[in-house]
Amino acid sequence: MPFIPHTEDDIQEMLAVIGVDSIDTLFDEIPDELRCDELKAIPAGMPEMEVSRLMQARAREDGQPLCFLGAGAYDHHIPAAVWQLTTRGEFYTAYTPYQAEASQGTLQLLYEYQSMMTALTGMDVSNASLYDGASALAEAVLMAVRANRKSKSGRILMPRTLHPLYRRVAHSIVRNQGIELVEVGYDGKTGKIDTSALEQYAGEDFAALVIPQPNFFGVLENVDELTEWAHANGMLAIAIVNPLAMSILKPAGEWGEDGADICCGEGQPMGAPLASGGPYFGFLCCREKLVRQMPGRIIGKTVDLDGKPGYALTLQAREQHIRRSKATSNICTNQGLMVTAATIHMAIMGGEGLQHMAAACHGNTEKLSQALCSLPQVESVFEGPVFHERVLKLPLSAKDALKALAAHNVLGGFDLSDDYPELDSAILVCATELRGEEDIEQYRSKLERVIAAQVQTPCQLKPDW
Amino acid sequence: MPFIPHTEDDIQEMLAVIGVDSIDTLFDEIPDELRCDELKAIPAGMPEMEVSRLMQARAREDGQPLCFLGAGAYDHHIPAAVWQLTTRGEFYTAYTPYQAEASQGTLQLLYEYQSMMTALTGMDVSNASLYDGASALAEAVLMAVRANRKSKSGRILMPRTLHPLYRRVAHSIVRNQGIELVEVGYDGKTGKIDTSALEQYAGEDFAALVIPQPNFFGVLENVDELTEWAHANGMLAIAIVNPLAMSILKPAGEWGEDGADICCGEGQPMGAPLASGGPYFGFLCCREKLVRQMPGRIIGKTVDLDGKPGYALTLQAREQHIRRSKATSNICTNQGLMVTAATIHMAIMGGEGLQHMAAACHGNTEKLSQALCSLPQVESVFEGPVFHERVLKLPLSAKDALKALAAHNVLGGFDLSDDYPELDSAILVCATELRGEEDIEQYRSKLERVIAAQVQTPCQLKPDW
Amino acid sequence: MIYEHSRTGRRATAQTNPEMAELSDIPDALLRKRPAGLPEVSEMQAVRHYTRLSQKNFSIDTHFYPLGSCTMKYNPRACNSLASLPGFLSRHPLAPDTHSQGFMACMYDLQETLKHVTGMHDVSLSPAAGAQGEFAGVAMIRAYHEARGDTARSEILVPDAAHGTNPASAVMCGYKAREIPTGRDGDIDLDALKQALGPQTAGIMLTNPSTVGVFERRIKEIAGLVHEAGGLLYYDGANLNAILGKVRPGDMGFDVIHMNLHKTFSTPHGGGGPGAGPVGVSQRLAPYLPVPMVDYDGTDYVWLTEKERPESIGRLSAFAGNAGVLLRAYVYARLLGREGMRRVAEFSSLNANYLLKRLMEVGFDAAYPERRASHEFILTLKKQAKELGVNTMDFAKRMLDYGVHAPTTYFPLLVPECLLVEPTETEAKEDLDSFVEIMRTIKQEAETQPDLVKQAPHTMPVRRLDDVRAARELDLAWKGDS
Amino acid sequence: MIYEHSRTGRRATAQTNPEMAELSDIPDALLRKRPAGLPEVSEMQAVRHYTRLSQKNFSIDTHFYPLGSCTMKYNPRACNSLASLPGFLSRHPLAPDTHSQGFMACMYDLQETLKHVTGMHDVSLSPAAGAQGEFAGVAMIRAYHEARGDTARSEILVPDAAHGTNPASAVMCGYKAREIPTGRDGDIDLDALKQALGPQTAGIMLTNPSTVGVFERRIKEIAGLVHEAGGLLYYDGANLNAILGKVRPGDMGFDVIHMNLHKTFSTPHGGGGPGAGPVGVSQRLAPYLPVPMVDYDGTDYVWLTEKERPESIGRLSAFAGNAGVLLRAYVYARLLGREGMRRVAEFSSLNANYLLKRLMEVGFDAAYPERRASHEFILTLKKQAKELGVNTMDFAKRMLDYGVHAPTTYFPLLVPECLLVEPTETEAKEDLDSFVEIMRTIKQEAETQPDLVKQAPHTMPVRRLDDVRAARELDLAWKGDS
Ligand SMILES: Cc1ncc(COP(=O)(O)O)c(C=O)c1O
Ligand SMILES: Cc1ncc(COP(=O)(O)O)c(C=O)c1O
Repeated sequence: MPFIPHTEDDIQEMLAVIGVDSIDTLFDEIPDELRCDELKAIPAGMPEMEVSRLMQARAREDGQPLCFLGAGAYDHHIPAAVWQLTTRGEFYTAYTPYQAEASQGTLQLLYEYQSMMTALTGMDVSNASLYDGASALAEAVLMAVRANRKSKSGRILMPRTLHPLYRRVAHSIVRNQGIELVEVGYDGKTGKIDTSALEQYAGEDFAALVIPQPNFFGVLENVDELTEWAHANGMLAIAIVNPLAMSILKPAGEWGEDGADICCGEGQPMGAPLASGGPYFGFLCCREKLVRQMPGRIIGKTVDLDGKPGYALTLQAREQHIRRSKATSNICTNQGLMVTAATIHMAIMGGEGLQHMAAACHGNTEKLSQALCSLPQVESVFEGPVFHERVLKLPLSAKDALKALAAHNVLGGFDLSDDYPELDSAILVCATELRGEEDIEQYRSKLERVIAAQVQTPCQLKPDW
Repeated sequence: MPFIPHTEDDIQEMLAVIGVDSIDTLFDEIPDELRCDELKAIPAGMPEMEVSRLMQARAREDGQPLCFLGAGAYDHHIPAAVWQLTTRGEFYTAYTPYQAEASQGTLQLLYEYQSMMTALTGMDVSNASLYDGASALAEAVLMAVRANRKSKSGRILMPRTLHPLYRRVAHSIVRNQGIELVEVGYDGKTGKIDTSALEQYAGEDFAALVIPQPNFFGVLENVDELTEWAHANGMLAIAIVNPLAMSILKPAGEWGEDGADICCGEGQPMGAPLASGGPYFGFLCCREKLVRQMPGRIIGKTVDLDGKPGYALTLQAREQHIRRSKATSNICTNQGLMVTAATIHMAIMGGEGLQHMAAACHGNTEKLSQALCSLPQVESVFEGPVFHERVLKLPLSAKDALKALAAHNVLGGFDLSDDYPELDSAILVCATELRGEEDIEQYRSKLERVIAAQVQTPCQLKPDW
Repeated sequence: MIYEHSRTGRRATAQTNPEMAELSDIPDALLRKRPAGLPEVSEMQAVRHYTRLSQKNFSIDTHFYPLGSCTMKYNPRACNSLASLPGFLSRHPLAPDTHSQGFMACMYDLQETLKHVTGMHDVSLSPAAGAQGEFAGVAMIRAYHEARGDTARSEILVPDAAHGTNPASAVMCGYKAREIPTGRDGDIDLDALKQALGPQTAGIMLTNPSTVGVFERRIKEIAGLVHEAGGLLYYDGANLNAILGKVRPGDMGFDVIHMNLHKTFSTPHGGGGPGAGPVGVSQRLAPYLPVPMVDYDGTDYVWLTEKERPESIGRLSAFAGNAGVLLRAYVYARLLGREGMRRVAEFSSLNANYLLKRLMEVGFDAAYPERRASHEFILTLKKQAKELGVNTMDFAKRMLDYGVHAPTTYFPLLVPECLLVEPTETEAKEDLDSFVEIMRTIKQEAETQPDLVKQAPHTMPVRRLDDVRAARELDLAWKGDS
Repeated sequence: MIYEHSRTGRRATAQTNPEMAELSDIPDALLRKRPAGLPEVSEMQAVRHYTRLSQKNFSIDTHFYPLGSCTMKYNPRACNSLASLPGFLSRHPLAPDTHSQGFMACMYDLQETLKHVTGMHDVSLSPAAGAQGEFAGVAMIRAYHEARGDTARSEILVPDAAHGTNPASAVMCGYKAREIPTGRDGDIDLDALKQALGPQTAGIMLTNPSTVGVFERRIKEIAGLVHEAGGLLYYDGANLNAILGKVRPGDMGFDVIHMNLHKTFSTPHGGGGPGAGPVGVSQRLAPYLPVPMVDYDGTDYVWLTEKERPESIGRLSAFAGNAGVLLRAYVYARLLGREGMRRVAEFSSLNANYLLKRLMEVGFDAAYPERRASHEFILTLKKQAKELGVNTMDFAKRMLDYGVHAPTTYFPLLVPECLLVEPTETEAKEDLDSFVEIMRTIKQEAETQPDLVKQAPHTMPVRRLDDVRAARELDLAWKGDS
């Protein structure tokens, strides 16, 4: 019996101790009419060997296309040591460190994580993770509404330069509490938040302004001005940032005069493989004075009976298991293992290593953009500096181009036409540090063929790997 | 500087303590004319990211053909837990347990390994590994020559039913000590050791007879008779066995009246991936009275100062680091990590699990043999039972057939024509538990095409994966 | 602390090129002025530090871990290696369907398996954990009422024994959470329930077996009452392990359910997560399921998103939830198959009932002695706390010295001095017996040398920690040597 | 003991089908009568048992491990993952060349790198460890003399400081091993060497830097003398780490060399192995190299076997040696590159010389105080043993309590009460400093409370073990509960 260690003798002895004569009797408090028969629709068990075969075949089926797709999930190098350590049983199979004395490994690691995240973002405190970047944004919004005592409206300014999926997630999560996300447009030339659009809300009651850096178009926002503007108008500034970018860009805690109040984002670039979208982790940092409004686990350093330093869950009175319906959030299980990987990732890369990685992404994306823009009628849509993504306009529909590229086993980027119809035939491309010159040249030449072929024949839809 | 933690400050402080002003000065005892310049022919360093890319490309290049090749290395299922545990740093990066108190993990595991190997082979004692099956055979031969005090000849009877590569290795290793390996032929009908050929040596001075089970042809030898014959003629019986087969076959320790004296073999089927031939490990077991002639590390159970059980290297007076030129062998570093994997493998599979695996190999090979023999002019060469390999005769040259199959991405077996010219056009095939009915059908149909095509066109040589 | 190994200028990894690419096109005002204060250590120092740190943890792979309500059972290693196959790890979440059929097939199969094993009509895999599943479930209840124009319903009922996430999730969905007391026999107080039900009732959140470790026997009656009042029933699947393949929430009358795959489907707990909290619904709630979901059109697997499912409560994560966790659960489901699932319930119940009986024999008090245990049970150490001054926390800490992780303490809140014990089906009888011995020993110690227990643990990397100081003198991040 | 978790009928893994295939065609007489006495445990029990067992080890990943002569440095984790790529793990050793070009390219490149870094003419990768490399090397020396008809040569010279494998390997090749004393300055006693040389001399085996941790300064002179006498020079590459990229054995005049890739090229030691011991030779020995080797014909990589190399000493393992170890070494070589290799020598020497100096400052005696240390050095605790009755073994055991693995003790044999200390280049200055502190502390303890040291260790899973009993009352395998 897979994973069940009971021998026939064990079973008999145990039943005798309990005083019943069959295992089934243990279910005798369950009304008979509720009991189900064998669930024929569920397949029979298979040994590991056969499941391996199945999964290997399926994993192979998806190929390993050359990826220039970013849009919130980035293909980065992860040092081999990261996951060899992260999957050690002691990390992998422990749970939330409720018994601090028997969980100092996880606790200290989380404290180190909090230290690294505050260093990276320039904020005072960090929690120990939320589910992902998008839900972290939703939690940041809820937190801002609670924290901004001067604001009563439950309204938030949410720029369209923010990831469309993030905006949808935030909406799904906060709308039930009657919170309204008011969209702010972008400047068609620069791809940044449209400051005149913003200005129309000056003086109105909003709990916060959300400021992405870089924004969804890859473009760098004028974060100092935006933060100042939010503060001047009685709003909190919620930064939503790429943590890798933070290694080279001005940290959220230093934006404007006083810095952002809350900083959140997607942790995936720090050691999480693409893996179909998860598990990743959301991070959330804030000013010390807001810490009691922060959702999620927080680890504090303290001392034991002998005065020796140790680590423990702290400020638990914010959490659902203590505060129940008055908790700052319902989150319980978080993304601990991903944070374990991220912490080890940051430690191995080092601050300088992350800077190099970030700079390489920036450089490669510029090279990619130049290479593609050398093709006829391909051009960059927004002017000004980006981090590691760029919006390019194509001479054919984005959908057709991306399909045709996929048939050549190249993931060419993100189709912007659904979320930004005004940008029709534009795609968002990304070249991380992993996409070298050869890869870029491959993309360029494939796109050249696709553009050349477009008028002649409809594109081939099946992949060719 | 990859892997070198020194900062510029560290270096300066250290040089100051030493009292030199450059690192180069530390090499000042080396005659100047010997110092070399930059070794231009060696490539410059590459970051992990780039080496990964290179290695991934190379690994992909070799494809993953469908493997019916055995001949000493077998494609078995390995439980996922085995290598996840084996590569834990504490096993992976420790060395020979010279400081027993700080190495109880490795030591106890090795003691468990010795226990499992003696259980499997029916012998009294086991060492903690040798390099591989072939060199273990050479060590067994040397050991037999030392141990058989009645024999002076330094001669060993070595059947041709033994793996030809093993015979070559044994020869390379023992010949320098003037030991002679005398070959004994096989019965063309049964594929077993030719007992009449053997009989001609009855009464002569040989230190030992080597008895393979199964033999290289997959065939099961009459081990009881052979062991009896060896003992009756004053020879030791050296068993060389497949450890997986031992889970279902009569163990070497029970062959004949008194059992084999020495039992060795290749440990690869116990948890080692094919991996181009290594690292695997050789095992060596023997009767207790021969233990002082045994080469290699041996772990003993003992007690500590408080009488608590513990484990330590023992009988070290046999070894090179104590006995130097009088040691039983020169072996020092052995194959510890492979034995770690094997021990965990055996523990997870369990005795019954190994039996099931062994029986599945047997069954699949019989199915394969039937499927292939259903093709015209394909036939099994030897009668009688096998473990998990069989010799089949083909209607075209073995070389051509295997090449053509490889072009279809099937490794069809081992070409016997070089080592056994008398078996021209015969191949040795193997289907482990991993080769299911679909795989067998693929082989059959590919071979059918190959046979059909043979007269028309020369076979295509490039693989088609 | 990793920072203690850090030195300026140390750069002993082989990860990146020694030269850094240009950033000159980015205006200075947008760049960092000082490097972020991250550690600069050698790769070996990092490996050594985190390897040693890991050794300070208790975990399933090292210790018996009977943490009630959390289902700390063996996490098969095959799930990890198969979910980590390069093809799966490198798949971009927005990859086109042509490059996703293998992954989507797994997701589709998993949806189907979860549907069948819970008896629900439809399943969405996207919630990232149980609590997010709860949120999704309650949001669907809300969407359902709203779609019917029934907007007056403002309350979600939760038993006082419920997990804290239940009321917290209700509130996140804009509801008031109203508590229903638990009866003395562990079942819900039916009269109180009847009184609480009304036109303001949006629904009720129940766990069955409940968090007090017994099966709610009158579940059908409860379902009838709630439905009659116009409310819906939410099933908190945290305890699904107890009944997997034996009874199905759908058959009990639940309208919506979440499953904690990190419990019942044995994906690793990872020191706090990630988990996965798929939701299943009855037919009438199906339109509201969170997106994305996977469908099969007879030839290909396809995504169902906001477009195809306009009534959906929407999206809870940017992509498709914790995909890697879902893959692990899928592998587990295939390894077990239908027989294996049923055995999970059978042997987790066998272990719990046996352990409870043995612990009662050595003198511990069950909170509900007259009831069958489900896959877990509650002891109350009220007597020991009163008579010996040794409380549940002391017992828990002392257990660590004996090499077992403590059961859940002080939850559920209604049972004083409680220990919620969940041995799970993957523990062997001899390990349960040794736990009984440990409990017996600690009890003896509490009687003869109470301070030994009250000062415990004695053998951990640290002694008992000062939680009050942790909360009062907040130290939440390393600020450099001070 | 894993056997203590075993129960008849327990079968809690998901590895195999519950039904067993038929064996009815195999005669009974050839079958096992009783099942082999292997453990029957649950998968979780195995995982838990071996996880916990592993935690009882010191290792590089957890502790400073300055085991002299063994080069216990950081083993980059990338080497493990890249050598474990599915394509490499699943390649059958007898796969045709069409399915082997990727693997063979790595082997070829590695041969080339090793040739260049040692200054030899040709390299064969096949020996499985240093000792097998020695065997191959001496066998080649023998083959060379035999090919010239020079069959009277019967002796191999080895310094008294040589590693035990050197004389043992000579004997395995049918030679007598004759010892040459080491001079007081650590270099070989040249007069003794001259006396020993003669027509019976087949060759000499040297390590340089030698096992006493110093560079043999008159190596050119020695090479001249040996060659003049008609002998060849063998280089034991165990200490190559000290000179990598700085001096090359080929340039010193050596005819044949082995390299311990598990030392200098940082493949893991695995609790005792596997290693790899490639051999390099000068042109005149090239024909005798063990097979197989890899060649490149301009388009494809091809194997060189007995057929192409008829004068080869033959084959030392059934296939191509420890391929997986060779792949790891290859990855390491690519990560380091030529600059990195040179840095290995530089920083391992810097660490050794610094540590020696610091230890001398706190009162320890160097065996060769007037010499530069190479990458390792020898302390002699003669004084402590005599004056305090605390010997090297006691110091070594006490170090374990302080969380460092002991250096090599009592080797080389010629230095009384010796500790052979090899810090390696991957340790940071602060870790060397803390080792000095530990040594200073133990010395103080030895002076003030010698029993504390003599009874050490005190904090390990076991106290000092009874080695005599281990050898006398042999217990080499579990025989069931007794
Ligand atoms: C009864 C119960 N409900 C809900 C939850 C919340 O699930 P999660 O932690 O996955 O969010 C838990 C988890 O501990 C639980 O035990
Ligand atoms: C100086 C010296 N020579 C030879 C060897 C033997 O090498 P191996 O253990 O790889 O067989 C060693 C290994 O410890 C050594 O230190």
